[in-house]
Amino acid sequence: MNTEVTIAGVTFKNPVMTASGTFGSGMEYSDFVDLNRLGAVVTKGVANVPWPGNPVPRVTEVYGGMLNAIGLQNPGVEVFVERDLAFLADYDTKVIVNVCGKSVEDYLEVVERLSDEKVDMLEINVSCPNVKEGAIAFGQNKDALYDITSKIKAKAKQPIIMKLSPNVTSISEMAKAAEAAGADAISLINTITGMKIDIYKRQFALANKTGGMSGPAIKPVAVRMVYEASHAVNIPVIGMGGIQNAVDAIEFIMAGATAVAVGAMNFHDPYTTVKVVEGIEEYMTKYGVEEINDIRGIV
Amino acid sequence: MNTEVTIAGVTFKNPVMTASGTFGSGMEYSDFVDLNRLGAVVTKGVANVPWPGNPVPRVTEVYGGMLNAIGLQNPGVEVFVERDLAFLADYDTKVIVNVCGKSVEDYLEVVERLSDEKVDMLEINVSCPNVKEGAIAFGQNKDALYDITSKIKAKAKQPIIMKLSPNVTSISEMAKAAEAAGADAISLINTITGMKIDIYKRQFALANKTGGMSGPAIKPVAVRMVYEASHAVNIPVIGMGGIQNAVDAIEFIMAGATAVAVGAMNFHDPYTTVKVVEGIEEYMTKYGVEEINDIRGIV
Amino acid sequence: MAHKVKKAAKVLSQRQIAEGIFDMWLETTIAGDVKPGQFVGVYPVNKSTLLPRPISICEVDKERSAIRLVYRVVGSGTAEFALYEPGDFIMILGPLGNGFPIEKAAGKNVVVIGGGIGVPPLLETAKRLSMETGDNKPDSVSGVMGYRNSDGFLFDEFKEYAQMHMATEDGSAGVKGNVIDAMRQDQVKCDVIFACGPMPMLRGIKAYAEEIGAKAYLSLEERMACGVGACLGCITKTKEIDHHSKVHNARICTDGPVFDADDLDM
Amino acid sequence: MAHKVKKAAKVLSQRQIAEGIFDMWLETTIAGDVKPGQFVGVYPVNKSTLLPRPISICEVDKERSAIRLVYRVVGSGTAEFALYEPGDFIMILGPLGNGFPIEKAAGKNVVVIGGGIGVPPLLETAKRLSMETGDNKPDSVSGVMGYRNSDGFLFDEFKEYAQMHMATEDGSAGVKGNVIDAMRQDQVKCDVIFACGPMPMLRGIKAYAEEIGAKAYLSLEERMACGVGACLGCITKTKEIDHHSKVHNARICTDGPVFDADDLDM
Ligand SMILES: Cc1cc2nc3c(=O)[nH]c(=O)nc-3n(C[C@H](O)[C@H](O)[C@H](O)COP(=O)(O)OP(=O)(O)OC[C@H]3O[C@@H](n4cnc5c(N)ncnc54)[C@H](O)[C@@H]3O)c2cc1C
Ligand SMILES: Cc1cc2nc3c(=O)[nH]c(=O)nc-3n(C[C@H](O)[C@H](O)[C@H](O)COP(=O)(O)OP(=O)(O)OC[C@H]3O[C@@H](n4cnc5c(N)ncnc54)[C@H](O)[C@@H]3O)c2cc1C
Ligand SMILES: Cc1cc2nc3c(=O)[nH]c(=O)nc-3n(C[C@H](O)[C@H](O)[C@H](O)COP(=O)(O)O)c2cc1C
Ligand SMILES: Cc1cc2nc3c(=O)[nH]c(=O)nc-3n(C[C@H](O)[C@H](O)[C@H](O)COP(=O)(O)O)c2cc1C
Ligand code: FES
Ligand code: FES
Repeated sequence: MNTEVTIAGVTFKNPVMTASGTFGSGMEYSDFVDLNRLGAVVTKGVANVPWPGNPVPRVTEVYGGMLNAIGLQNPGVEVFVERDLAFLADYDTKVIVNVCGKSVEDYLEVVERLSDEKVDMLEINVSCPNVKEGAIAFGQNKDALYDITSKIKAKAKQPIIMKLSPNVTSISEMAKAAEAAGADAISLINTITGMKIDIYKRQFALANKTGGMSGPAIKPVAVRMVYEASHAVNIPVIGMGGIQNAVDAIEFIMAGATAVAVGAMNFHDPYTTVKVVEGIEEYMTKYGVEEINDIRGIV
Repeated sequence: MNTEVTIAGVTFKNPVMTASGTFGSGMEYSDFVDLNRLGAVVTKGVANVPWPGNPVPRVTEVYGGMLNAIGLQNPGVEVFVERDLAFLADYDTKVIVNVCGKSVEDYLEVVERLSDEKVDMLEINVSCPNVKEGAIAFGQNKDALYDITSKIKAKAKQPIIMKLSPNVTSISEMAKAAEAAGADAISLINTITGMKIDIYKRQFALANKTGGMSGPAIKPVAVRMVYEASHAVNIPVIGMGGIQNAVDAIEFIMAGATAVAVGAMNFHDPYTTVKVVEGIEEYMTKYGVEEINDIRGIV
Repeated sequence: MAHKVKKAAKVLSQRQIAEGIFDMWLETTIAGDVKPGQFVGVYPVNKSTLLPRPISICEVDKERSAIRLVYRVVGSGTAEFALYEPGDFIMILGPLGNGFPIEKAAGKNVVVIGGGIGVPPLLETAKRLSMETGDNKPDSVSGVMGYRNSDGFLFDEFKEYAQMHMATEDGSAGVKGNVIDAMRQDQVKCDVIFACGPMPMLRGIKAYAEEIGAKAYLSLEERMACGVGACLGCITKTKEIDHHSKVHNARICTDGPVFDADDLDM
Repeated sequence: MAHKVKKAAKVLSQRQIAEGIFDMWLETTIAGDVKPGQFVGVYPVNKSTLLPRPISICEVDKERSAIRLVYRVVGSGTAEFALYEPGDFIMILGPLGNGFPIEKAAGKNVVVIGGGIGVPPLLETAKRLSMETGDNKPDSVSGVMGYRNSDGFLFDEFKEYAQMHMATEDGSAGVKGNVIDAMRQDQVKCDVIFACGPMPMLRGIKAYAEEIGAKAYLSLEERMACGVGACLGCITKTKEIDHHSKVHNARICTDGPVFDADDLDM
């Protein structure tokens, strides 16, 4: 049985990653999970300088999931390199750094700063719905996406994954724009923009009014988009959105994903990632799947 | 206490409607619900001629909701007028007919046929994700939406509601296009396109591969879109998506909806519509809301 | 037709009767007016699942105002049902569907045929057929049940009402093969068939009925959402333009689940 | 710091101790190494809700390997908790957070101050403070609890460990007013404060502590998702750039819930 997958020349011991922003830099979950068991740790988004994020409340629960409007709070790339990358260096797992910015220059600054660091891939977040400037603006317009992708690709030493927004009319078009601009892979979905109102307080549940929805409730939309995107492009797709267990992970793989990421469900069960790894192995054993790649896109 | 709302000159005794396609023509639920208690019955989509719809399986369950790919099966406008409208004529509730088509001409034919029938409003479905031609194509492109809206408006004797698709980058733009073309109101959201794969059978859960997602899982997206749309236009907005109870209905009203519709939750609890009506009345009494309109868009 | 309701029912008993097959009695006023072959929608408590699960009514006990459900654990809903204990309350929707046209069997040789988890609704059907004749276990009522193996759940209970025959896939009991094999081998007298089971079996029965000139009434299954005819999720293709859809699509939940085989385009 | 785990805990007892306030003991290995002021995340069974509810540990009984939770029913999760019965198993995550720095009170006059549903974590805190002095109900440990009315839940239990004072909003018991009014009126000796309660109360305490030159440690609340410092959902503004975020945002779930009042920008 072989669970290895390869994306842009980087080989992961298994297809299970953490979804950016839901796992800190791995440190916070190392009480629960042996990080060495994971295909990759994908870090929280990091910018060129520290970002304070949005006011609280930043999180609220919804049916089968949650809304967040963290607003990409992060300590800036310097602290990140010294503290978080240093921490991750001790583990036998791949490291994917999620990069955010308000302008193309912001992104480029982070990408350049990380050039010589021990980072396996860069995931470019152009799809965060919770910040006013940058971010999702690049992810909702195919020309802007093409532009930023090609500029980042030109500077990046590591392969780049463009993380796409589901808040678009056609995910295929966005995927194609990223591929055409040179992206090595795409990941999706980021959160879907949602809102919750407290009818007793007569106010928004989140200070930011809207937030990004994640959790099992969004899975059908995510699976559909992974299917559409993986049929639109030839670069690998990393699928995520509501994955709770190995069954969900395999659903994404059968829809066309080369790898998958576990997000909000870490909050429900901090052991989810490792359970997914184990569950995939069990499925492969039980149903005689030799290579995980054999079931990719099988439907 | 006054629960009446008025949309394009039509006054509804309360803001609670049935969502098209989830309540038949009312007949199927009359065992459970006194139709006279409802603000309006919105019928299943009807076309100029009978449509066979999609192959089975057409429905499947997902976390907190379902996917459907009925494909707008309907008996055609003639049978509909003779059977369904005749049935509804006996009730003291408003009748809104949901209209579908493959071409602009199809829609116009239905609209004209209904001109002299006892129909209070027409809801134009340009957002069904489950048919290949027509339908959603009009709902995902603002020029196409403008075009079909203005053509229907020119012919329709009754006020028209354009039913918008959530599968778009900007719901505000679509709402504005509908308003500019003369729509009397808009309703949203129709279902979000989703997919489910059975990993044991290694096949799609629906014969149509994709289906439209509805139920509580989609509510945060729906509330956000109702909020955005109602801030983008001056025509009334009818809100729907995952409404389970009066709390949800009031959430939509506070987000800006003039009326609301109950869809998939009828399948969970056939009494939902009437419970929503009663729950709104209780809330108004308890919190001293005189006019339902007083809390519309209050956040 | 009885008024449909959604209401609480009380679990009276629950036991496992074969590998993965459970037998649960519920106290409910729905029991008052049930036709054999009708079903109920059972709502799981687990809030991630909102749709009712269609389960056939296997038996009715009007005195206790109770219905019996016999079901196979196949997914999250049925797995949850298997955990219910006497005294628990659950929500059910019903009675749903049309049921078998018992009257069509009057004075004829009738055979109830069940396959796998299609067996349960035929128990109440056999009981009513036997009652109609006024006889105890009349000669004119036969039953043929097909199982994977010799577990033969419910089989013995049928013996009270009908002349019984068994088919097993693995040949471990009765006739090795399918229900048609058993019909032929045991030369079961047959003018009218009431059947429920997997699609290939039903197709076989339709062909067999045509061959021997019998009438067959088949109970079909399809994924359901509403269970009351509103969503158009559960259709089956019909030969003629049906009365409701006008497009050869009958709704299994309301126009069925039992159809005259001659009307179906299977 | 104790290793965090998510695991099943067994409900030992459950009772209502005031209008809408419940008191539940859980058997769990988490009890082994808890600091007063720490909390656990309790997962509802209802699958429409997936996030853990943060609930403070009110008391620890190491012998029974048990923790006590005292909670107010305010929404679907806490409403569900109130239905649990002895013998039920529930999932909890913990121990979470830093807890009160008991050591800072050594040799000082310390006051535990609780308001409303902020009262519970101070019970174990008072117990430990009293234990640390080696005395039974030492003079140096006081408690001031604020309630809406005279229900005064848990108040009597504090009397075993501390010199107690009560404030009620409606004046139906103790001092009419808030906890600061009671502090002043009863002239409570105070070098160090450990407090938990609503934000306005905590702001008042911070100001009062500055006024009298005392040190205050405040336990804060915020909406949480992960409870373990990963999601950055639960931040509070700090005066200085904090060690983790570098942007004046400390995480209440891990850097807190207890903060030195001097560090907070409230
Ligand atoms: C008219 C009718 C009568 C039935 N009678 C019985 C019976 O007496 N005993 C029995 O064991 N089973 C019966 N079934 C099948 C039973 O409904 C399914 O096995 C059950 O719904 C599975 O639910 P689950 O949650 O365990 O599985 P899941 O696969 O998790 O179910 C998910 C969803 O699919 C639907 N679904 C799954 N399988 C079927 C199916 N075969 N037919 C229709 N909907 C399905 C469920 O209602 C639910 O919405 C009947 C089905 C129909 C249509
Ligand atoms: C560190 C800490 C300790 C707490 N200790 C106690 C205690 O000992 N006793 C007690 O009764 N309450 C305590 N609370 C508040 C308690 O967490 C909430 O009342 C509870 O989560 C409400 O859940 P619900 O499902 O009933 O309500 P809902 O409103 O339905 O909850 C929905 C969501 O909001 C979150 N939430 C709601 N209110 C709060 C809140 N005030 N703070 C943080 N998250 C919230 C829930 O975790 C959940 O994710 C504490 C909160 C924190 C942060
Ligand atoms: C609290 C939170 C913070 C997140 N932060 C980021 C982020 O910094 N960068 C990013 O690309 N995605 C971020 N995401 C999105 C997730 O990585 C993921 O795409 C999304 O949550 C869907 O997966 P899920 O349903 O499994 O959570 C965040 C999600 C959550 C819930
Ligand atoms: C089974 C089913 C059939 C539907 N058919 C139609 C239709 O014919 N016309 C239409 O405009 N919307 C149709 N819809 C969409 C609903 O009217 C509604 O917009 C959507 O389901 C969201 O609301 P809900 O989450 O409350 O179900 C259908 C939805 C379902 C579940
Ligand atoms: S299940 Fe809805 S029509 Fe049959
Ligand atoms: S709740 Fe996630 S960081 Fe505190």
